[in-house]
This record gives sequence, C-alpha cells and structure tokens, in this order.
Amino acid sequence: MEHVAPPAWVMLAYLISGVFFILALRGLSSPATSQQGNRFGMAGMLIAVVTTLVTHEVASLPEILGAIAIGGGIGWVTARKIAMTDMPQLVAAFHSLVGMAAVLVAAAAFLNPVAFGIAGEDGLINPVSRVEMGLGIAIGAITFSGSVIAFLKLAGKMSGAPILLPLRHVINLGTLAAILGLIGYFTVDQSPWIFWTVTALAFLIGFLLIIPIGGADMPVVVSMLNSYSGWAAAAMGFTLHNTAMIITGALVGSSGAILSYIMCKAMNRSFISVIAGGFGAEAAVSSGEAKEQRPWKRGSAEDAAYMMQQAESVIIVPGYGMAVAQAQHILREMADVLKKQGVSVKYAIHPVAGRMPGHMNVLLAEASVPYDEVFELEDINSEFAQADVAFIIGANDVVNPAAKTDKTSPIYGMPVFDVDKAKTVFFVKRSMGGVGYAGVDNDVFYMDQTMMLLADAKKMCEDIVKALQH
Amino acid sequence: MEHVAPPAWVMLAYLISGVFFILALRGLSSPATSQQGNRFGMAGMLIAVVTTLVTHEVASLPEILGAIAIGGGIGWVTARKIAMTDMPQLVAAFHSLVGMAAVLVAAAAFLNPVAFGIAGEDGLINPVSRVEMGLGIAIGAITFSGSVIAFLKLAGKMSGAPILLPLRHVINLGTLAAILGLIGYFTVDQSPWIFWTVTALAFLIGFLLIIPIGGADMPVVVSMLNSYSGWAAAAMGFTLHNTAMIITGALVGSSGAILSYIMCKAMNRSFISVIAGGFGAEAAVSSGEAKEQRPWKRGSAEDAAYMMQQAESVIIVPGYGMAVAQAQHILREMADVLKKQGVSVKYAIHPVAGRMPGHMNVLLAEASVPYDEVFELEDINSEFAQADVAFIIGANDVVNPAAKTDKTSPIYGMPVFDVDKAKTVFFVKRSMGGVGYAGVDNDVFYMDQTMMLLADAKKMCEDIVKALQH
Amino acid sequence: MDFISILSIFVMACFVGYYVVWSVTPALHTPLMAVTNAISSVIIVGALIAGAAGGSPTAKWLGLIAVALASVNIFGGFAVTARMLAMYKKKER
Amino acid sequence: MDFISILSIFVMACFVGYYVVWSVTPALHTPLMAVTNAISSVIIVGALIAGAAGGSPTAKWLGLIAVALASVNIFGGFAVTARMLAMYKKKER
Ligand SMILES: NC(=O)c1ccc[n+]([C@@H]2O[C@H](COP(=O)([O-])OP(=O)(O)OC[C@H]3O[C@@H](n4cnc5c(N)ncnc54)[C@H](OP(=O)(O)O)[C@@H]3O)[C@@H](O)[C@H]2O)c1
Ligand SMILES: NC(=O)c1ccc[n+]([C@@H]2O[C@H](COP(=O)([O-])OP(=O)(O)OC[C@H]3O[C@@H](n4cnc5c(N)ncnc54)[C@H](OP(=O)(O)O)[C@@H]3O)[C@@H](O)[C@H]2O)c1
Repeated sequence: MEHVAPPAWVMLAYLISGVFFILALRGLSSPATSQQGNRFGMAGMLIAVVTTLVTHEVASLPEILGAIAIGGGIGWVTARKIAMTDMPQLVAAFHSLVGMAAVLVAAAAFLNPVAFGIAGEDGLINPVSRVEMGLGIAIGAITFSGSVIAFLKLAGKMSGAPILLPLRHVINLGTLAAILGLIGYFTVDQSPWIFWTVTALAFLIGFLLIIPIGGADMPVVVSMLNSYSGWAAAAMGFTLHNTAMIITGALVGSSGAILSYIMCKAMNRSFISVIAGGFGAEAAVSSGEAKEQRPWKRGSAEDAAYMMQQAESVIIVPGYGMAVAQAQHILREMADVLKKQGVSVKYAIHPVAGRMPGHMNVLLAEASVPYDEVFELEDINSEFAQADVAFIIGANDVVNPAAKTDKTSPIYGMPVFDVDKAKTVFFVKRSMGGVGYAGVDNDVFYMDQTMMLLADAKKMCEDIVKALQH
Repeated sequence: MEHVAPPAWVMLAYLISGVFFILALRGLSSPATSQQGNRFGMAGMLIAVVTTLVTHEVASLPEILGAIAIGGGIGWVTARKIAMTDMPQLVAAFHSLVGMAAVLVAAAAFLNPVAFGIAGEDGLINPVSRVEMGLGIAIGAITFSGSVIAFLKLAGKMSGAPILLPLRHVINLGTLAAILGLIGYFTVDQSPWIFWTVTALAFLIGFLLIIPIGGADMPVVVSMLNSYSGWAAAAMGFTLHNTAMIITGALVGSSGAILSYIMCKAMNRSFISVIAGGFGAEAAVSSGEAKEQRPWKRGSAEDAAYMMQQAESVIIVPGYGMAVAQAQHILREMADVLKKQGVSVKYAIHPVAGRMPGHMNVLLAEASVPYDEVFELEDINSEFAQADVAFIIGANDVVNPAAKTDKTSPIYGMPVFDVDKAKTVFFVKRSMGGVGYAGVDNDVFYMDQTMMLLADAKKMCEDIVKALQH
Repeated sequence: MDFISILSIFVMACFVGYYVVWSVTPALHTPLMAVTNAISSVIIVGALIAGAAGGSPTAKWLGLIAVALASVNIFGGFAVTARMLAMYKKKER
Repeated sequence: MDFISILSIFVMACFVGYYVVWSVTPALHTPLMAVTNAISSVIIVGALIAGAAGGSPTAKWLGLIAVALASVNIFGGFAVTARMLAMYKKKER
C-alpha cells in the first residue's frame, strides 16, 4: 500500500497547526504578547489532535480519551503544584516523556506499518521510512534515558558528581557508530532484531553520555535533549508526511540548540567540553588547594539597611543561592520598602544566573517584581559605575572579576557584572568557604568597599526589612 | 497533459537556489558579511537558470544566450555607470522590467500552456493555474506601468506634482473590482478576450494609481512596487510549481512591504494616506501662507571652521540636499581634517534622510566614510546633548522640532534629531526660503545657537576645508 | 507529499525556528523551554494513528501508552507555561 | 508537488522573509532594494520555459524578450549591489 495523499483540508489543518506553533514561540518575544502566544500553542495542538482523530481509523475512542484523561490529569496537577525553583527538573522529566513517546510511536509504526501508510506493495516498509523510523527511535531513546539521568541529578536523587568510566569516549563513539551502522543495514534487511538492537543501544548511549556530566552542567544537557526531542518529532513527521510535526520539530530543534549555545557562550565554555563531561570533577580538585587568608569585612543587616536607605540607586544581583533559599518574595519586599523611601532599585540578571536560562526572571516574576525593573547584562552593566550599592544575593560566579583578568581561571572570558565599580557592595552568602558552581574564589569578597552579609539569603532579607522599618 | 513531477535532483536544485537567496538577504545583516551574501545571490540565480536550461526543451540555445547577452550587457553597463545619487530611479526602472517580464511570461504561458505543463487532458488550462496566471499578469502589469511613472517622476522627466483626476478613488476601485471579477470569471471561461482585458486594465490601473502621488512619496511607492513584483514572481512560482520562485517571491514581497512600512513609520504617515496620493499638492497650498519674519544669524565658512576646530565633538547630519549637491566627498575631507586636529566626528542618519532608505549611507560609503562612524537615529540621538557642534547639511525635515511640538504640522509625530540640544548648530542650505520635502518652516533656523551657512553644500564644504587648512 | 516537498518545508521551518527563537526575550527562556516541551508532544499525532483498530494489538497498546505520556506533556507543558507567564507583570502606574 | 505542499513552502518562506528582512541593517537598505530587484528576476525561469520549441511562435518570442528584460535586471541588479557593497568599509586601525 502506497502513501495515499489525505484530502487537502487535512493537510491544510496540519499546516495551520504548525503556523500556530510558530506564533506561540513568536509571542514569547515580549511578556506582553506571551500569554496570547501560549494560547496559539494550545489551539495548534487541539487542531492537530482533532484532525488526526477525525481522519484516522483510531483504535477506540473511549480508550484514547481515557489515555488522554489520565495523562492530561497527571500533567495538569503536576503543573499546578510544582515550585518554580523545581522547573529545571520538571523540564527534564517532561523531556523524558517526549522521548519515550517517540520510541513507542516508532515501535508501533514498525509493528503496524500499514496503519501509518509506510508499507510498500509487498508489505515491507519503504527504505526511506526505515531510515526515518530508525533515526526517530534512536533519538527518542537517547532523549529518554538522557533526560532521566538529568532529572535524577537535578532533583538531587542522584549525586551531581560526574561519573567517569574509563575509556568512556571510545565506548560512546563505538556505540554511536554501531547505531548508525545498524540503521544503514536496516534499509536492506528489515529484521526485527536490528530494530530492537538499535533501540537498546540508543537507551544505553543516552545513559552513558549523560552520567559523566556534572550536575551543574545539566541545564546545557537539558537544552540539548530538548533539541533532540525536536529532531525526533521531525523524523517521525517525515515518516508520517505530517507538516505540523515537521514544523514543530524544526522549531523545537532550533530552540534547544540555540539555548545550549547561549548558555555555553555565557559560561565561555565550548559545547564539546560540556558534552565530554567531567567538569565538576576538576573543580572539586582545585578547591582542595590551600586558600590564602585575606582580610574581609563582615556587615550586619543594620549596616545594609542604613547604607541602602542613604543610597540613591541600588542594583540587586540575584543568583542561584537566592533560588535555593526561596528568598525572592522577601527580597521584593525589601525593594518595595526602599522604593517607598525614594531609592531607585533595579535588578540585574546574568544569562546563566541560577540553574536554567531565564530562571531568575521567573522567580522574580513569581514574587511580583515588575519585569520592567529587571535588566539583562548588556543593558545594565554600564550602570554599576554610577550605582551607590550593588546588592549581591546568592550569586557568585556571575560577579567574579577573575573572569575578566585571570587567564588561568576556569571562568575566564565569561561576561560578568562590573560590581567592583559600585560605591558599596553587599554580598549575601552563607559562609566564606562556600564557592559558586565553578568552584573558584572571588576577589569581590576582599574589596575595600565590600561588606559580607553571611547568612541564609531569606533570613538576611527578613532582617534587613525589619531594620529598614525601624 | 497533467503536471509531471520533475526528477528529485531538479527540485532539490530549485530549493537550494531559494535557500541561497535567503542567505543573500541574510548577508545584509552587516556590511562585513554583505558581499558574501551577494555572491550567494548570484550563485542561486546561476543554479536556477542552469537547472532550467538543462531540464527543459528550450527554444534554441543560441537565441536564448543572445537574449541573455544583450540584456545582461545593458544591465551590466548601466550598473557600472550609474551615479549613486540616481539609485532611486535605477531601482524604479529595474522594477518596471521585472513587471514586464512577469507579464510576458504569463502571456506566453497562456499561449503555450503545454510547455508549462498546466494544460488539462482536454487542452484547457487548469482552473487553479488560470487564477494564478491572471493574478501574475495583473500584478506584473501594475508593477510595470506604476514603476514607469515612478521612474519618470524620480528622474525628473515628469513633474513630481501629484496629478489629481476627479473621482479618482471611484475610478480606481472600479477598475480593481473589474480586474478581480474578470479573473474570477476566467476560471469558467478561458476566452482570450478576458485575459487581454485583464492585462489592459492592469496596465491602466498601475498608471492611475501612481500619477496622483507626489514625487517625494515615490520611494514608498517604489518599495510597494518592489513588494508587488515579489508577489507576481510567487504567483508564477505557484503556476510552475517552482520552489525557487516561491521562496524568492515571499522574500521580495516581504522586503518591499517592510521597507514601505519603515518609511511610512519614520515619516509618521499612514500607508493609506501615501497611496491615496495628493501629498505634495496640500503642502504647496500651506507654503503659500505669509511667513512671519524672525531674526536669524548668518555665518561664514570661517566661523564654522573656527568653531569646529575648537569643538571636542561634532555630529554631522546629512540630508537630501547633500546628495543633490554631491557634497559627500568634500564633506568627508572636512571630517578628516577635523579628526586630524583631534575633534571627534560622527555622522547621524535618519531613516528617511535623502530620497530612499539607506540612501545617505550609500553616499557616505561612496565617499569612503567608514561605516562605524555612521549612526542610526536611536543610537546617536541622546548624544546631541553632549555635542559641541551639530552640522546639518542639506537636511531639513529630519531635524525639525515641530515634529515633536506642533500638532498641526504635517510632520508631527515623526521622530527627529534633537539638534536643538547641541551647543552650536550650523545649518547648510542654499536659501532661507527653501523648504524641505514637507514644505514647512523650521524653528532651528531661528535659535540663538544656530548659524545659517547659506550656500550650495559642496561649495560651503570646500570653503570650510580651505579655512580649516589655513 | 513527495519527499522533496517535505524536505523543503523542513528547511524553511528550520530558518523560521532559528529566527523565531533568537527573537525570544531572554527573560522568557524558561517558559520557552516549557512550551517547546509541550509542542514537541505533537508526536501524539503518531501515537493516535498507532492505535489503528485493524492492526497489531501490541502496536495499539504502545500507541495508547504513548498517547498518555504525550498528554502528560501537553497538559503539563501548556499549564506550567501559562502559570509562569501569568506572573510576568508590568509596573503599575 | 501538490498545491498544499507549495502553499506550505510559501507560508514558511513568508515567515523567513519577514525575519530575514527585519534583520537587515538599515545602513544597507538601498543595497537590499537593489538585490531584491535582482533576485526577483528569477522569473527568468518562466521566461526560459516559455520559449519551448514545440509551442506557439508568439510565445517563443515573448519568452525571449522576457529573458532579455530579466537579464538586464539580473546582471544590473547584482552588479550595482556589488558596487555599492564594495564601498562599505570599516575604519582602518
Ligand atoms: N543558568 C543557567 O542556565 C546555567 C546553566 C549551567 C551552568 N550554570 C552555572 O551556574 C552558575 C550560576 O551562577 P550564580 O552566580 O547564579 O550562582 P553560583 O556561582 O553557583 O553561586 C551561588 C552562591 O549562592 C550562595 N548560596 C547558596 N545557597 C544559599 C543560601 N541558602 N543563602 C544564601 N546564599 C546561598 C553560595 O555560597 P554559600 O554556599 O557560601 O552560601 C554561592 O556563593 C554559573 O557558574 C553558571 O555558569 C548556569
Ligand atoms: N529617504 C526616504 O526613504 C524618503 C522617502 C519618502 C520621503 N522622504 C522624505 O524626504 C525628506 C528627507 O528629509 P531631508 O532632511 O533629508 O531633506 P529635506 O527635508 O527634503 O530637505 C532638503 C534640504 O536640503 C537643502 N538643499 C537642497 N539642495 C541643496 C544644495 N545643493 N546645497 C545645500 N542645500 C541644499 C534644501 O534647502 P534649500 O532649497 O534652501 O537649499 C532643504 O533644506 C523627509 O521629509 C522624508 O519624509 C524620504
């Protein structure tokens, strides 16, 4: 049975669905249009699902609606309950599901090619479809097992430390080569063992690829897997001749790739070095060196409150520690009090502050900080020179001047905030020993104009608010 | 004869050609990549032409090569010889040729549908192809006659004044309706008279639409016609099932539309008001009012030379008058002398300075002004407050503060340079009477810190350079 | 649709993806990840087809599971995106 | 290629056109007009086909004239663009 072209309206419906997905991402170009964009996304999905149900002989509607209800219910409840700080692991978990769904669809297509219209006259699957299917299942399986590991590491259910197997690069490259070779062979021999071996190897390599990567590099990995899940969808779209899936695949594929690129660039690391793994391990070694003892000043909540009240302008630099401490609400309260007292307050967000791109923006938005008080690195960095106070809370690497000056530093070349130009710097962290994700010391601690506020971020903000209200 | 699908490599070749055209435009995102981009464009065209020649039964190769040689020779020589100030009319003239080519191709397809593979079993043309063809020839014809008028007005071979027929809106809408109605009827009756009537009416409406539009609005019209020529190419692409033509059509169509939009926005006029025509006519009336006599100061080349030598920073605002006077070379020389004497010199370009978008940039580039000394409105406008001298040469409307303050002014709402904030303003123009394109007086003439340098722009720059070198 | 048509659409869509994603404001990169998650579950189309009555029963069950998994993502992804986006507010004046 | 495939490619290309043109720097808007001029002459493909030997002689002559007109544009458009672009230079340091 050859591929029979569906009626024109069906193909038009899938095209419209694809266009709606484009509009969904386009909406994200500004917060003002983003909710409208999300609605476009939902509409596009609805069109695609309804079109498919109407035009295909489906197993049985009640069973399908049941499956949608069960899955949808779980998804909905999870989405309602999840804390914003847990977004990275939620995204990873969701990716694993897309990967698994792609695997199941490819497997079903292999078992029932006639339903998919990809069987030839002789009942065999078209060679082109075999390649698409093989790629689809392999990418899907890698996405699944990789995302599961990423989820476990991000959720802290597995140690974030990189697990380094000996000869891992050889094993990985060998497995990849085997997968590609088998997919090639699959075009001439459609035996099930080939298909299932590809699947098994792909699950394995997804696992092998991700375990040597340190927990802190997981956001790059999650983006990369996001990209993969897109390409898997596109591969299945080629198999099914489905415009909506092809457009979506290209969108999601680009999105993941671009986000990985942005993160790597903002950390000044090459994508290859992230994927090769082992980053956290080296850092652990270097932090073992004896640290020189340099003088630093400790401040109190009262000092901070007093200085900020006197200031004309305060720039707040939040980082991962603020997220961990869930300090965003009380931080916004602190800013409100200051604003009422006539101080200008702005927030400065580094592209890799926190643990995923845009993470800090979501947390601040959650705490009702208006988004026009929140600025990107390039837009605000020149303002530190005029600022009276830089208030660094739970950030570390993103304000480390070593990135600008010390060629031996692991973060050398990463763009950082020029907090050292502010008149006074307050630095909120729990201890002098604790380092950031890159595991390096920070000269800002020891500057003349710096006062260390050693405490949990939430506690410190609460104390400052109390002091401000006296 | 039904449409026979060409071999896969042919379709791939057209796709690659289309992608190369995308890369050609993408290259223009920065001057550094632009030449590479242009080469992509040429390669794309070569691929499309060679693929067509190889896969189609063409009339006779010598004749075709002859036609290419004649046309190509004329194009090449024109491109070498044309003065940069004449770009607007060159572009208009080229558009008319694309329009005419589209008309001829559509006519040939109508006369010889079998060669195009658009004839049905019964020798009749497919209804869908008839609509595409009708739209193609109509848009092509409008592009042709409209561009001819635009060319004549821009080249000064026809008065730029709008020619306003009575009842023109009624006539135009009637003609448009007739064209669309006939194209609709064409799907059921394939008589030649319908086709040729559509063509004739389209030539007529192109003419009627453009004559009421004032010469100074021609750049918007040229862009609009650019857009039309794109849609005509796309329509023919649908007829021929040709990916390269479809992609090109969409690119060119968007490009023209976006440029028209940018111009209208930078002039704060609605597209409809431009297309409805009659702008120059109203302006002529308003300039008839008695002007109040206000005091102003006249400066000499020596004054300007002296003040600019003393200055730390000079911002040059060139406009249409500089282009007319061909003063770009001597202007750059003046800037060079100043820079040698330690003065910082920058150029500020308004989006609609000159007579077409980017016109000033080309002229300055021609005079070897480095493009990193040339700034857009939004990037430099805040610097006038710190500048010692604003040197306005042949510009007028784009520095008129009435756009910010006077709600009754025809240019109200147009973004303008804040030259009034500079410490000293020099204003080069030929006479106090002469007005800009919008025909309105300019308060900058009468400011305390303004000195009028009344002379031809080129002459004035020469005198200043002499004075500077003393 | 022939392969070249699909390929053409795919190539164009990659260009669109490139431009549309670069135009997303960095402040919305987390919602971007969530919503791409949701839309990549359009793979549910394949899952629905997999359950075709006439075919292999195994394929049908695989399809149903895939439908359920994709649904988690669709509902979860759009809902969490909506929840995040609702939090982004402009300053009140 | 069926109509819907072509339409899909066209719709995607319109998105690409929108983004790619907005990303052109304003300083290069004049070369943009010149180069779009040149590429829109890809209509020459139709002109070449029009001259098919077996068909109507009028169509052949119309085709040949169209080839000549489009060639003016192609050579003229790319040449004038190249000439303009060659003039844009960075400051020498
Ligand atoms: N955002 C992304 O997409 C992404 C992706 C990959 C990697 N990264 C990496 O993540 C890092 C992010 O930098 P960052 O500046 O946000 O964070 P960071 O460099 O990891 O520093 C976190 C800081 O927060 C402090 N902290 C932790 N818990 C705290 C609490 N409860 N109260 C107060 N302080 C606390 C830590 O010091 P104490 O332990 O002393 O308290 C530490 O100084 C960068 O190196 C970046 O390259 C980010
Ligand atoms: N660029 C575009 O795409 C575009 C498109 C459509 C419309 N427009 C319109 O064109 C206008 C452009 O503004 P603009 O500021 O560049 O020019 P403008 O407002 O038209 O003013 C030109 C000035 O140059 C002077 N001038 C003319 N010839 C001169 C010479 N040989 N030497 C010295 N001065 C000379 C004129 O005064 P004298 O006669 O006294 O010398 C006049 O003050 C805007 O109103 C814009 O809306 C532009």
